[in-house]
Amino acid sequence: MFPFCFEWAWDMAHAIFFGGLWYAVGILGAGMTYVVIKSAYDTMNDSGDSHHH
Amino acid sequence: MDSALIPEGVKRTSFPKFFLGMAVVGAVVLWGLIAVVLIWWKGLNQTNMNDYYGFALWIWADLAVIAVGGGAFFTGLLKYIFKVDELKNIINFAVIIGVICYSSALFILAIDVGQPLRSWFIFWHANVHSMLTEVAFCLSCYFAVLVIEFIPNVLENRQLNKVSFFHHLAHNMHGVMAVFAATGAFLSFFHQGSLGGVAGVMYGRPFAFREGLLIWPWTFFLFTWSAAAFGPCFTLLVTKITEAVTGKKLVSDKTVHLLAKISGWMITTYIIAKIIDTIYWATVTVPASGFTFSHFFSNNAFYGYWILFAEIVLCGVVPGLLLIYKPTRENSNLRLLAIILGVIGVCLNRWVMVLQVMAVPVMSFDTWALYIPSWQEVATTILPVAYGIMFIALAYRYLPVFPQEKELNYPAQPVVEGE
Amino acid sequence: MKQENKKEHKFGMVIDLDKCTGCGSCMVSCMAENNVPFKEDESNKKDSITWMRVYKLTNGKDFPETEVVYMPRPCQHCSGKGGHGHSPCVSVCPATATDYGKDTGIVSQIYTRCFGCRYCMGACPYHARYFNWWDPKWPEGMENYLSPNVSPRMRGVVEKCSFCYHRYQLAREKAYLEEREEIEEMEYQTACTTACPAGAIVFGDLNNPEHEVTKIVKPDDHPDPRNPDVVGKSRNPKVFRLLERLGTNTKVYYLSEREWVRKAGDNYTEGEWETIKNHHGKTQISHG
Amino acid sequence: MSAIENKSENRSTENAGEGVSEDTRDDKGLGLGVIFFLVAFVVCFLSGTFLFPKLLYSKKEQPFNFDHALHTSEAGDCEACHYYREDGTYSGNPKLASCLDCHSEEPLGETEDEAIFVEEYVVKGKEIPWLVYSRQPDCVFFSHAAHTIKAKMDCVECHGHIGESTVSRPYEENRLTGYSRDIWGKNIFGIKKNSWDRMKMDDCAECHKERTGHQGYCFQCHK
Amino acid sequence: MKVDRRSFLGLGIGAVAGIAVSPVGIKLTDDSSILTQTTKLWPWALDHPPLDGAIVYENSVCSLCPGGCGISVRKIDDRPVKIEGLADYPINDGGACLHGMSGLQYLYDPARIKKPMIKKGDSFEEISWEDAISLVAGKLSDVRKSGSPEKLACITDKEHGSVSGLLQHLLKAFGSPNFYTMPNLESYLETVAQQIHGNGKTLSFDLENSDFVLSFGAGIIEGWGSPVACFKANATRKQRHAKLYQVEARLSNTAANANKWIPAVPGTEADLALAMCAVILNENLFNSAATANMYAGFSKFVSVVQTEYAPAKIAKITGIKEDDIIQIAREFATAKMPVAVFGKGKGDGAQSLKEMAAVHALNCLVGNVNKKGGVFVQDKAQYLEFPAVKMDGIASKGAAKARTGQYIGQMLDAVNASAEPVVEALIVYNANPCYSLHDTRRVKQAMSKIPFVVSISSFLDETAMEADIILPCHTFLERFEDVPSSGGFSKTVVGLTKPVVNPIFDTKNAGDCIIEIGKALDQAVAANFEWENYEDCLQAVTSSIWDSLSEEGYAVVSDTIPSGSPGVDVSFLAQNPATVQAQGDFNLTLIPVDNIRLLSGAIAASAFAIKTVSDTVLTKKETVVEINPLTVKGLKDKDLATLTTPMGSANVRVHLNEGIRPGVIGMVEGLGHTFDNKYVSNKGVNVNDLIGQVLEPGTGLDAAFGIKAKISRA
Repeated sequence: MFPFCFEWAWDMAHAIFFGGLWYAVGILGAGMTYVVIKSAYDTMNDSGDSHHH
Repeated sequence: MDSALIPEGVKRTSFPKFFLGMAVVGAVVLWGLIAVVLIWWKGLNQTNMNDYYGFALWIWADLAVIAVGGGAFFTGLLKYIFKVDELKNIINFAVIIGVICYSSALFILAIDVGQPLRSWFIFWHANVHSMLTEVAFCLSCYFAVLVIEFIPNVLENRQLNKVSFFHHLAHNMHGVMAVFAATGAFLSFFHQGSLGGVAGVMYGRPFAFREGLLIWPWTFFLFTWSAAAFGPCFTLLVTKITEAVTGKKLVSDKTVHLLAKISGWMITTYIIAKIIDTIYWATVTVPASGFTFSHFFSNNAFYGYWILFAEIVLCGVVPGLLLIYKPTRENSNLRLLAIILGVIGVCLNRWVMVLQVMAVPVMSFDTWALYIPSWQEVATTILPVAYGIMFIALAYRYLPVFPQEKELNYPAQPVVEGE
Repeated sequence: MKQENKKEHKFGMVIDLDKCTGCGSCMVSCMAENNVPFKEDESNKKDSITWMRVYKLTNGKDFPETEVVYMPRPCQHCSGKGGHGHSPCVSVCPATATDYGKDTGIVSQIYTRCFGCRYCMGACPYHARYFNWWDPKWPEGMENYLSPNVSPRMRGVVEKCSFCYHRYQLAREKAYLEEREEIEEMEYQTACTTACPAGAIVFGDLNNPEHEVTKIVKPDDHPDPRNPDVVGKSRNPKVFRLLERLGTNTKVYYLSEREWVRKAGDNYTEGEWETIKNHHGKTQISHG
Repeated sequence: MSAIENKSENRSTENAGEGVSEDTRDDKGLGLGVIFFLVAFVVCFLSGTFLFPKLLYSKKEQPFNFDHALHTSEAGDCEACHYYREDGTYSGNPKLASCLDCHSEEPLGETEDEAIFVEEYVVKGKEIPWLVYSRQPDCVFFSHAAHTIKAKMDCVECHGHIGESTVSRPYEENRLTGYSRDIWGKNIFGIKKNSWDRMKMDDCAECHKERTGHQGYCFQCHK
Repeated sequence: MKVDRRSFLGLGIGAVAGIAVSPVGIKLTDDSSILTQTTKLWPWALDHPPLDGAIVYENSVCSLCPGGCGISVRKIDDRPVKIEGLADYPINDGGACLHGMSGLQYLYDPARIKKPMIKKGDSFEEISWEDAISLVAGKLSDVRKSGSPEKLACITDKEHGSVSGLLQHLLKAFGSPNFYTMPNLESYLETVAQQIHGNGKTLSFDLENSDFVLSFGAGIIEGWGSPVACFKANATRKQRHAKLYQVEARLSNTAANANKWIPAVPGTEADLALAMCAVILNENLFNSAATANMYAGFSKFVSVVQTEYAPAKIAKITGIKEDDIIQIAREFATAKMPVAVFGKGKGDGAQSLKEMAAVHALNCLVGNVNKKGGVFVQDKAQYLEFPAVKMDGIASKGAAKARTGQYIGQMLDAVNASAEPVVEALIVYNANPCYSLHDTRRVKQAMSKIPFVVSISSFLDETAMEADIILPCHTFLERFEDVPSSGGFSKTVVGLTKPVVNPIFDTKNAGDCIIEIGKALDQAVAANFEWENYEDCLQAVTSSIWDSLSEEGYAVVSDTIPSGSPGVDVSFLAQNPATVQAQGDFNLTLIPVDNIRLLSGAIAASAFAIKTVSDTVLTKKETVVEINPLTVKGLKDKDLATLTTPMGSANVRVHLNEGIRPGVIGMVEGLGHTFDNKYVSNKGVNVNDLIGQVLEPGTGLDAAFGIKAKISRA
């Protein structure tokens, strides 16, 4: 799973598999981080103003 | 009692009645959990699996719930990437069904392994050449995507949404949902496919083995395709059931017809591919290793030719045609028939690709192996169904799942608070 | 590099089915050697762990033309399509709990790594892999006979024949001490081989032309022209492998004078056997 | 803040069963929250790092103290006691019989340890239950011959300088797994400075890869 | 300061974050997986994995069966971990059978007797060795004092060997002629040799060299004779291109491995053999030099055979075609080194003297006696030199009395028949008559009628359960013993069993038990037991070969072809004795089937051996019987059926199998044990419960080859 794992090898198979995997995980992580930070920012900026949709 | 939590402008059944219903389903869940405890405590000897049937009911259930849960990824793909806006009316529910299916699948895997405390080895010590590794990674990542897709819906709960942060979070998540949906579609493609690959790569098992493209056997693509094709059938079926139980119309006919039409075309194209695959397999792959087609079907009633007919014609070609032909598609009875057949069809396909694979003898002197699951297996397989019912009931009661519910059921009526 | 290759072994076995009496010595020797547990009811052979299993084959003819042959079946230690080490079970293991030792040709199984998904069992057409459905339990005191050279297994993991790899390890330790590079043929023999009272099992290095097993099998290292996945086909017309046509490339060979026995080793469509039966590895050995 | 304010306002109009804290008008709450966060973080991190290992490992004393340095000076090198058997297997810790090659019921020294040795073991003919710091799990096959004879490695590379020690440090046993702490590593983060600081599979693989070009196949080290 | 929700939130998140950044998570995850790798989690909780140590090999001899194979016991320090065949041992040369290799399971067998036990009511209580020996001695003294010392009887597995010798020594000194052995191949060989070649002779077969083996049901690879030696002979047979023809109603492993399977109707083997004799005589294929040696009843034999056993007539009885009979007889007679072998199955079941003699007549006719690849007629191996027994008056009187019966079956019948106890005390060693003899109810009844039964046994088996006192003895891994090789092997080899492990329980060598009993009896008897202990005795009585025994681990007593051609007396056959018929009048015949993976004698199969048994022999707790699909219409494979014989009925599973003669039901021997070992007992039925004893007229041998039976769906 990680380069320091016993099974890890710097070969094509690992590059493709984990390349794809970490890419996907990265997008999800980055996306969520962005959304959470933005929401926190938005929350700070609209204090007192609460409406639903 | 819980009226404050119920979405605005809709009616829900009384709490005691709801509670009673939940208790009944809860009892089934409890039964399943007892079986789970037994299996974890005493081991897999609580099942009727054996060395011939290393993969049995659970793996079928796993593959089946993932296949029918494919509606989530496919609907998401259509809604967020291909911008089929009409589907916004059903996307929430598709995601909820997806979450149920995928959490069930992960749960089944957790009881299915012999050493649950070590199951993280599949990630940590991953063998990237194994289809199962691909399944495990993509499955868990895609489950994360589903949860992400579900969170905004949860946050739209009347009380939660009052929290400003949650309100913004839901809003912002909607904003970038296309990115998540795209990632989900990518992951889903691979894990649906690799589940097909699980069987297809077993070149020691001529019933399952398929040639393919690069490292992926044809079953890889067929599984993805069939999940996309039949998944929406299941979404529609569960919608129909929910409508029947609640006595309300929850999704407009227009949306239903659209999804049914898409599903119909997907099924039809899939089944053509499946028929080609079967013919190629029967005439080229199988004889090359010395088998005849009849070897795999003729021995016993359990796996007779009927199962092939049922899977491909009855539950494949028929629903496909019913759903692409407008008059039959828009006839609610025939449509219901088609989606039921479709769901059975994809489940049968998964059944065959797991259990028949194990049953067919390969060595010339070996014998057919049949198996009957133990009650523990049955209980744990029913558990996700009961859990799914509870999940849907809770979601339906407390979350604004169906955007059309108000307009379809309470036209021009003043909004009444829950009783 | 060439030096490296020279040291590669390919341990294999040939079992003379005409000599085999079906006595079961190999099974018990294996169980005793490898700490295989036993339970109260072992009559359900589908959940009974016997790394070495003796199958009984019949020619399917009516009385009194009936004939029977016994076929001992250890793990076949497949070298996979084209002999590259992608045996059916190894490539599917998600947690790398089994691998193909390119230095020995032996398929390993690491119990402490295995988490019991059983994919390998599904992938193996020989049913050579067994799952520990139960906790291994020995009657009081009997655990005293367990050998330290083979780990006892816990429930929930898969196990299988290892070609008594620990015996290879012990032989090598001795060779190290005596500062020898190589071990002798007889220094490493599996427990089933040494136990067989009929001498039906011959074990050795298929890469070593001096070894008896190689002399009997005469493996053809060139791909079978009819099926490029198949390598190591025997040039001996009496020798066959189980399910050879699938391209698993097993390293356990079988020997029989009887044609029906040889035919039972694989599947053939109608009439196919007649055209295939005399086809053996015939490619010339190329020197270079 | 607004969220909470909204909440409490709503609370007054609806009797929702949501657990909202009694006091919500404390604007310094966040600051306090941060302090609590930091304190909890530091406490938990430190206890996870320093207290946790103490709880996880039990310390066991050896049957009696063994002075390696003294013995090597008296008996010669390591091989005097830790030798190869004729079949190439490694003897590991010597049996009582080996000790009796030099020792007898007459104490050789005046230490308390010598007294324990004689009274408890020599006289009673009992094997000494040494706790082996470097004992690998049962699933491991380790060939001493392959390492010290074939690969000509030095004992110290794996065992450290135990041969020069004069006291037997306590044996630390993992309460969960029963394994010696020396396997997972002294350092709870698994950081190692010397080749002998940690003996996990990755450490074997690292050395194998370095010296043989291949980290090895499973059966090379597993049984 | 007010502690509010945010504080708690901060606290919680901080704690979680702190723990997350610390090594706790990764360490516990890792340790939990390692926990599942260690034995700690297993319910049977080995404190430690199997201990490592120095690998040592110790050689000994297996005495589980009469085979007498050399074994090499691998030990880790003092702990035996594996038994293997001993290379270069004259009998088995490295090979071993599955029972020998399971030997360590007997050492720790749950059914082992850990201390001497005495029966109190229906259960046993532990007593001390001193009490046990003095109690036995007291009871035996009473028998002797009563003036009828012959009322002490003894049952053991074999006649040969020093422990059996000690028992005979004890009986003689005591004054009883009633020494019995269980049916065994060795005694059958002697009976046949005695009948045909005269007293003191025995037979053996040179299977290793013969080029044509005609076996009348002898399970050459089913455990007949010295099993591993036979396996080896069979394996080399293939290389020598020697033939094996197997006469047997069922396609046994031997039949399957043979060049020809001759599925004669069970019980007609004697007829078939005599018909072949007729062919050989008719066609002048006999060896005239050999027939010249036939001094008694030869001409009568010739006329009986030619008139009564004409192949055409016998073909109808045996179900073997006339042409085949003639053809096989010709092949046999014209082979270079033919040998005809008798002793159905493992050779230790019921046998008919007529059948054995008829088969041996074939050997005598073709003149392969005392020739390479033939049959050897030699003197019984006498390597034991027991001191002459000093008998007092009581002893002389008792010993001179007639035996209670010729064979064990008759003795038990006599016990059952008489209202008065004809046997007052019985010592059973290394025999399980309550399990192994036909009609076990009859045996148990006799046991219960005998006032005092002493069992010298390692296991609480069916017979030990019937005993009044049990003296637990060492297993073969804990004791010294001389093991003469079995009959049927062309060489006579005596092996020395040596203790390879200290006794696990409070047991003694059976020899020591007997010596101690002897010493504890009155002076007249005790005077005959002056050895210090069994080891001392063993050394003394084997002094002629002791050097070789103790140094090599074995001694070859004879390994050459006996010289001369012994006289042949065929008068027994010339009287045309009646062929034994199966008891009952059902349509089918139930025959016992010997399976190499099971044991039916004194020792039960081990857990390992049971594990190897096919599911077409044992399914769950049911014996599976073999039936030809033509035998009973309507029975399907795996059906549950009721099998009924005149002796009773049992529920069995059916295995439809083309490899058995129609009309015959094959049921395996060695199942249906009832003692306390869940891995071995309460599985299937004991075939001996269903088969009754049939005494052969004139010989008194139990010759029940089977029994009439019916079977129907349960």
